[in-house]
Amino acid sequence: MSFVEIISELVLMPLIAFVVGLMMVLMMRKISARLQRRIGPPFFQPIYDIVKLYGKDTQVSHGLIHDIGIVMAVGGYIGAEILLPVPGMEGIADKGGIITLSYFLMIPSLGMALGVGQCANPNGSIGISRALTAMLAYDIPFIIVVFGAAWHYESTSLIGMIEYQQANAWGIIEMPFLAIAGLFALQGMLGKQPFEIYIAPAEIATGPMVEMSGKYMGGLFVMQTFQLYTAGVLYASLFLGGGESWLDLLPKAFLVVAIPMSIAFLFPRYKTEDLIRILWKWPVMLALIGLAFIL
Amino acid sequence: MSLESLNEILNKINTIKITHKHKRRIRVDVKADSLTTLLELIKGQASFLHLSAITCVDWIEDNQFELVYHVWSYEENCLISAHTRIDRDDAKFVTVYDLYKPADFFERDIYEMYGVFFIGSPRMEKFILTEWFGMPPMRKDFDSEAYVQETFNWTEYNPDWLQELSDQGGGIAIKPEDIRLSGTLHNKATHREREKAKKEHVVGKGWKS
Amino acid sequence: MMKKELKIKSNKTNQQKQKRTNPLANVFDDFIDFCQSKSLFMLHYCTGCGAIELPPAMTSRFDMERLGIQPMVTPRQADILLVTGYVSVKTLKRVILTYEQMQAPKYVIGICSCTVNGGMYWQSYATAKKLNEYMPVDVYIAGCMPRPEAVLEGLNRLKNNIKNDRKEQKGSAWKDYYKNYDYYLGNQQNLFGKEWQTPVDVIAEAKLYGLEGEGTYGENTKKLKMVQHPLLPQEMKL
Amino acid sequence: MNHLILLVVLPLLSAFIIPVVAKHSLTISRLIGPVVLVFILALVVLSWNSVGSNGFAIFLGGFLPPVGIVFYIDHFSLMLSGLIAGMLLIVWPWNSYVAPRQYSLYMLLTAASFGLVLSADLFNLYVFYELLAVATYGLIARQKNPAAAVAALRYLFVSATGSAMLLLGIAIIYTLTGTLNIAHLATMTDQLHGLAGLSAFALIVIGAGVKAEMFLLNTWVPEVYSTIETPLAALLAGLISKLATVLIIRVLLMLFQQSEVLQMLLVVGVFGVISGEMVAWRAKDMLRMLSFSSIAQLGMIFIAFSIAGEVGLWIGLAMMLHHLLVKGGLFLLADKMQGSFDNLRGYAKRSAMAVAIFIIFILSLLGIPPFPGFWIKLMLILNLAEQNNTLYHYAIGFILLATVIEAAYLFKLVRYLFQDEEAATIVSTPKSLTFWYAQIFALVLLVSLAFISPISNRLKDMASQVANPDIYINTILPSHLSGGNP
Amino acid sequence: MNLLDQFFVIVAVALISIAMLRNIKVNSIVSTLWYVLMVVMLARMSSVAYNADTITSAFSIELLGFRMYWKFTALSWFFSIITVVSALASSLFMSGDWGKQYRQQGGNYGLLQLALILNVVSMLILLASGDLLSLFIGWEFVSWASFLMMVLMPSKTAKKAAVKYVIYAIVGAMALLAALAMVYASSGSLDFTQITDAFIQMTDNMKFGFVLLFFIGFAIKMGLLPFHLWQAVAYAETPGPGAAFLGAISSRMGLFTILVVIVQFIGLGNLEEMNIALPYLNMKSLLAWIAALTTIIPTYIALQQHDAKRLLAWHGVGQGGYMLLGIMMYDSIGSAGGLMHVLNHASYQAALFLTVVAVVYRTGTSDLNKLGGLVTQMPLTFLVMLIGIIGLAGLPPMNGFVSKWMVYRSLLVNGEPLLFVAAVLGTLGTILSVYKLIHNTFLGQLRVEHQQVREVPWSMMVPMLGLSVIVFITGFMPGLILPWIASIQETIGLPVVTYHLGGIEYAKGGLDMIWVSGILFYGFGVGALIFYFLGGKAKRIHQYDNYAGGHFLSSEVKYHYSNNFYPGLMHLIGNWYRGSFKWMENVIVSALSFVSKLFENMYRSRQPVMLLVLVAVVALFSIYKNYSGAGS
Repeated sequence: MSFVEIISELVLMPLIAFVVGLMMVLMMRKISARLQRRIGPPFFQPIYDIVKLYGKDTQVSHGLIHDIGIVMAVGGYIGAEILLPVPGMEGIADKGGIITLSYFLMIPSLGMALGVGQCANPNGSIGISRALTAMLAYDIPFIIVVFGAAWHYESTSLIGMIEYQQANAWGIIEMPFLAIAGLFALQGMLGKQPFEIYIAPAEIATGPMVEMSGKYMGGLFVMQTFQLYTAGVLYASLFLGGGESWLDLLPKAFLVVAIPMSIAFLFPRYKTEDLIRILWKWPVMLALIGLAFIL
Repeated sequence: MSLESLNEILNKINTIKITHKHKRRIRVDVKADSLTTLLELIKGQASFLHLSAITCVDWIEDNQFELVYHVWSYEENCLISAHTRIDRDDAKFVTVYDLYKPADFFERDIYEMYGVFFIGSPRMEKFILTEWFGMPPMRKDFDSEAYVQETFNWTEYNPDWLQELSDQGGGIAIKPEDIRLSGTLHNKATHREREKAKKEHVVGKGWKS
Repeated sequence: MMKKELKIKSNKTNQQKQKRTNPLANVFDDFIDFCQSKSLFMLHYCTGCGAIELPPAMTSRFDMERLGIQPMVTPRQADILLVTGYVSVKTLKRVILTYEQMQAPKYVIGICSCTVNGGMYWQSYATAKKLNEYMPVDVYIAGCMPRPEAVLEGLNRLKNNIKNDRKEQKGSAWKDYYKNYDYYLGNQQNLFGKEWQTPVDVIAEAKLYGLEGEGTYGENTKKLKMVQHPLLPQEMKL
Repeated sequence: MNHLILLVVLPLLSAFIIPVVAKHSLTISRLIGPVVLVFILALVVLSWNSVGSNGFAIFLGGFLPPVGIVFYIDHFSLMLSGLIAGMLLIVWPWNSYVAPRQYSLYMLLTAASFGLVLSADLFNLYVFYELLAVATYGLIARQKNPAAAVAALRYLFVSATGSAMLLLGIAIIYTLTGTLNIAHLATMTDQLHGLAGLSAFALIVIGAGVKAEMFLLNTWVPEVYSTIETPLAALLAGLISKLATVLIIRVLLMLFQQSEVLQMLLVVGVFGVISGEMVAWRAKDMLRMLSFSSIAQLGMIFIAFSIAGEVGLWIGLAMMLHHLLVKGGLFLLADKMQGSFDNLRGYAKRSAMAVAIFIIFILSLLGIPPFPGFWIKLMLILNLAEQNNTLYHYAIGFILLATVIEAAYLFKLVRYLFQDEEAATIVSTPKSLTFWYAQIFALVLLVSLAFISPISNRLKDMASQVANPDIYINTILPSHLSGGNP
Repeated sequence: MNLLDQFFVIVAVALISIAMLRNIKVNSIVSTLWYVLMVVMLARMSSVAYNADTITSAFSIELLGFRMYWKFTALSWFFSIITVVSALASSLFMSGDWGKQYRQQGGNYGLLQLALILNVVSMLILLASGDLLSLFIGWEFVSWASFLMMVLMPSKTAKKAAVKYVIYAIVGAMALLAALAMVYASSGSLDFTQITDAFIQMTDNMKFGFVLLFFIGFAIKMGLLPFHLWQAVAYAETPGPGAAFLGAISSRMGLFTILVVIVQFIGLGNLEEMNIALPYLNMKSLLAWIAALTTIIPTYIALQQHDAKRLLAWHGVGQGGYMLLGIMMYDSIGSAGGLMHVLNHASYQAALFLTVVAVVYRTGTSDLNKLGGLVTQMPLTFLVMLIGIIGLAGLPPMNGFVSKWMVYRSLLVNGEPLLFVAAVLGTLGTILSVYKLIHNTFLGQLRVEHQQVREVPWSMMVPMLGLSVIVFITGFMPGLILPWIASIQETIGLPVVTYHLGGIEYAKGGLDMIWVSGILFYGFGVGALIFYFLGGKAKRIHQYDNYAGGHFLSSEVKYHYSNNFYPGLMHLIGNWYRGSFKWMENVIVSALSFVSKLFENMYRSRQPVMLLVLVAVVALFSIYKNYSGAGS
């Protein structure tokens, strides 16, 4: 791998993720608007939001850790994007595997949790407490799914998994149960209804975001773009055969994100304990059945 | 419990005046010193366990405050309203907190709104009007309007279209006595007359609890 | 609580924002202004009955989101403070705190007549009358209550103000709060007493962002200094 | 070599002389006992080397066995004699002004102990056993504590019944064989290995087991030990119980060395261990705890002896010595640290030394390396494991379980000792002689650590002497009776 | 005199000199120097670690027919270096101001140092043991040395916990003794090599007993399920740095012995052949399941704790499970992960304990409900704790990630989905609980009484920072440690791992920590660029300037969320905390006390004579019965 390649991957991969993520955010809001029979935001609304937030004249910081939290949240995702193989750019991604990636995805949460903690706002802490609890809930099915996929593809490298699928059949065909369980986990991972108790705007004032202003909030918006992108591409790589080209990958990724979004806005939200209960019951059961089929 | 026996209990108070407004509403007028006795009697002997409210009426002409204790019985489904009057200048009364715990809030409220001090009530302090240091606002000698005039400014809103409208003789017809709004339309004479009619009282000053 | 006629010392707020010499920077500023006008997060402080007109404005009938306006729940995230209805003295304190906790550029919209001059509560001793005595108000939407169309009209006007900020010298009312802090503080003190203060250090903010004006300091801020609890942030100590 | 007869004679004499002398001079009467004991101790030490590896016999009055009274002396009995003398010196009531009668009781006890160790004749053994019992009745009954009187009565009843059974057993043996000389009996063991012989053995074991704190026969132990004064308890627990054990062992080794009998001993030992430790676990005061623990230790010794052959014997001997040292030391220490656990709260602050010694003792008792107790327990367990009988393997489990329980209660006490609350209702006793002795015991224990190998070799030698009936028979019996063996 | 002998002489002299010195300053300096010297000596012996050599001490003891000798293998060396370095950190930590405060509060500083060195010495004796007997003796030394450390705390709970520990330790020792007896019974010797022979000769049932006895003995020390109850409280209730030392390494002695006895000499292959019930469950997988449950249950008990020390101590118990789990996978990568986790865990656990002790030093409490917002007052301590919790939670780029990654990878390769889920469940619980730790201590609102708290002095800071540097460096370049691991695997007969400086080479997905860390730091760098160069400057504000729904915050308003940090989770799983193991413990105690009551009643019997007679009659009758039966 040449130096130029490395540099281009390092720069391009997060950038692409950001742009695609912006579109996914737009899509998400459009879906919600359409489902509510609204027109929804204009095309550039996600950019307006982010530019506006970064362009705020004043913003408050509760201390260094508050800042570092945002840096970790965004930076962790940027790292994760690099580890996520996409068509044409899989050089660096080869250095990590699915395990590394799933641990990478915890770093933004940890960073955000630290930053929110420093804000000294109990609403934020409650939000973090719920978010971590939710993580505990959706990670169990997710990890079974990851295990099943890795076992089935006989590889922990995402590239290897994609290659396997492109050579054989898509994961969703060979492992339908795991794929459905993965969708459940995805819903939780994206923190969308019915699993968005940790945001709970009316109750705990958007939880972790309560003290975020200006570019802090902007950072979180950027993080959201990355989050959607990661979810879409990761799921597509695990079950939908990744993509040989961008034209192949992007529709899959958008589709993957669109499914939870369409479901999300039809639901109210679960309480924390119900959230755990439901995520530990159905997806885990499905995942275990799926696992039993492939083992 | 029959009505007779209730009457019997109530009649144990010497100076009582009982008015049956309805089979479920009894008005009782007692002297101030026998009110607590009455409440004790009806709570202890006639199951009037629930103090619904304490209200206060300012009888400024008589220079008296009227305190009304509304006591409800769940067994009789009957409300007794015990009326009593206290001196307005020396507005103090004894608390019924020992009999009815909720009296705490009602008494605080009355203290704040009328300035009636309840001796022995656990928390005679600010309740809702935390920044209010003037006269208790529900007293009849407190002129809210005057207070507002002296405290707040008004938004001047005299747009051209309104001016035009009134020049054309249009607009909304407002009777002179109803024109009380601030600024240009304010009828100061009316206000002054009213002020004279009331007792001399400087709003927000000289009043102490 | 005697009425005091406080005067705004300098009313030059709008003239102060000058065009930058670098044309590129100018374009950049314009772009940000544009985005700001296109993306407004509002905090609706439901003080009174006017709040009932917001749900129709937000939902499918009028759909605020197509204008880029979204509801937000904390002042930190919000750009617009919607004061929807009468403001009692006690509420006013919270409104002020909330306003101070918002991050600039921030805009206030007073909805209903009550925020203009007390509305139907005009003679109530407990209701504040003129909201812009206590904080700079960008737009008043009068009416009891104003229809959602009126609300949207108000919001649109605000958007235009923001967009044309530099050109038409509008939409920067929030700077007034820093530049004439003494005036607003004086009014607040009149109403709430001498001990009045919020945990927000407005003066330090003005200093940090260069928003000080002639009216930032005055006798009222001096009074404030005497009663104020320390508000220095905790810094890392080694 | 016949001067070793003085071991029995001198104390016996002095026991009778003391009251007489006391009428003239109290001081002299008080001195007689210690002097005699020191003399005996010296005698034992001096004659150690002259006793060969085969031991020798003293025929009293020139009558030869099986008719005459015979004392058999080897290293084992000499060691026990030395221990008796030393132990008595230690528990001798130096400080307290007691009646001369008590001195004579002590001397009587001494004489009986020596006799028990040395006699090679069942009847003599019985006589000395009774003498011992009588002396102990007296000593216990002389306690000022009223509870001690009750305990003594209980002890008297049990012990007397036991003695009766012992006598019955001996009588049966005499009826069967017509002789009571152990060596002589040992030559005709086949006559004893029948229903009657075994019954006799059972009776003897039960009789002696009373004093040896054998399971089910030891119901007197806690009452007595926890009420009498601690030096005496140290004597009883440390020494007398061992003497009774020795009696059983002698009879066992010489006459009834059969695997069933050994297994019976094992079972009794296991029950002793378990019951002792368990009840000690419930104990709420020091002396009671120690006495139950002592029962358990005796059980352990029985388990050791139940291993056939020299190995079991030398481990048992080592255990006996260790127990003598440790339990004796603990009882001596308990003189200072008496009473219920509550009274001992925060004792570590009052006397760190005492607590340190206490911990050393209990660590050794539990068998924590590198203390001597560990090596003994290790050898016991390893040798039990080597047996081909599952019963022995189960015994390991019980021993280990008992050790855990032992640790539980001992360290519960340690926790009390280190608790920093203000309690200390009992007045701290002045530095007493017993405490010094306890320190010396601890020192001996620690020093012995460096000599584990020589000590164990000595014990092995001793064991091989004791375990070999032929030596015994050949030494005691005239050759015509010993069945022609050389 | 070879290097090992020299090393032991140094250790002995260190022990004596530390025991003699009473002056706090001299003692601190001397003890620190000794530990440094020990590290140097170990470094000189590094051929053991790199080339899988063995150094046998010239010193040996012949006793009662046993020969005890001592030797150093790669395994011993690995554990020794961890021991000595943790001791160095703890000793350094306590040598300055902490020691002074400890003394002022009535503690005996000299005794604490002595206890520390005693622990080190006894551990080294154990680690160097050359046969089963010396292993047992070293084992007991370790137990009692840590007991000494535990009783130094004056609190009642500490004493209770220590006594509980003693009982557990004795149970373990006794199990071990029984296993020793089994070895001896079959071979008459206590050499390590006899274990294998003895094992092969045994019947199936005996094999189970044998392995279980050894395992119980070792598991108790390591706090594996179901013997986990003693450890956390006992370690938490130990004076400051002592807790750090014990928490870091003491219980890992159990793992060492498991490695020596069960892995090296009994052999995991043999365990695999011991089927228990189904073809799925053999002895090895049973142990693996025990390990997996050990990762889960104590971790979730830790989640419930509100005392920082206990929380960490419970995690110490839980992390032990990962080590065993990795080793039980019986492949190169899993066992390497398990072994490496020992070092990793020691480094971050010591660092974490020290930070908690530092917080206690300044604030006087480790109650998580009474702390908060200390990050501005003690930023470096916060940094160390942050690094520590990232390590403990097993997130990149700290070393905890590397070892956990290997364990996961191995579970994946071996196709153990349930174990994998169990391990992940443990990790998730750890993340939840460590966030609670750092949040409640350092983040959130600063309490009024802690406004004047300052950073701890450098004497305490240096060891903490040193440890966190180890946590990072070994995470960034695991290849520094992996040669040692490879030698160990060679020594104890496990498949040897292939490594490079950045991590592991493995078919279909290895790990290169240099790349991973590089990407992460690149991400952070870009994040920082975005954050600091886009957008205006931020204003630092006071913590009372905070959104509270319009409420005015002041020092009277407690605006902090710490008690019952995960209510939703506890609402669901709170009922699952039934204290079953405590209940089992109580059941055993009650059963014993019932039996003992029976015996006691026997001893209290009113009719001792009748009992005696009864015994005699029964005895005689049974003899009669036997004989008549035999006769007929």
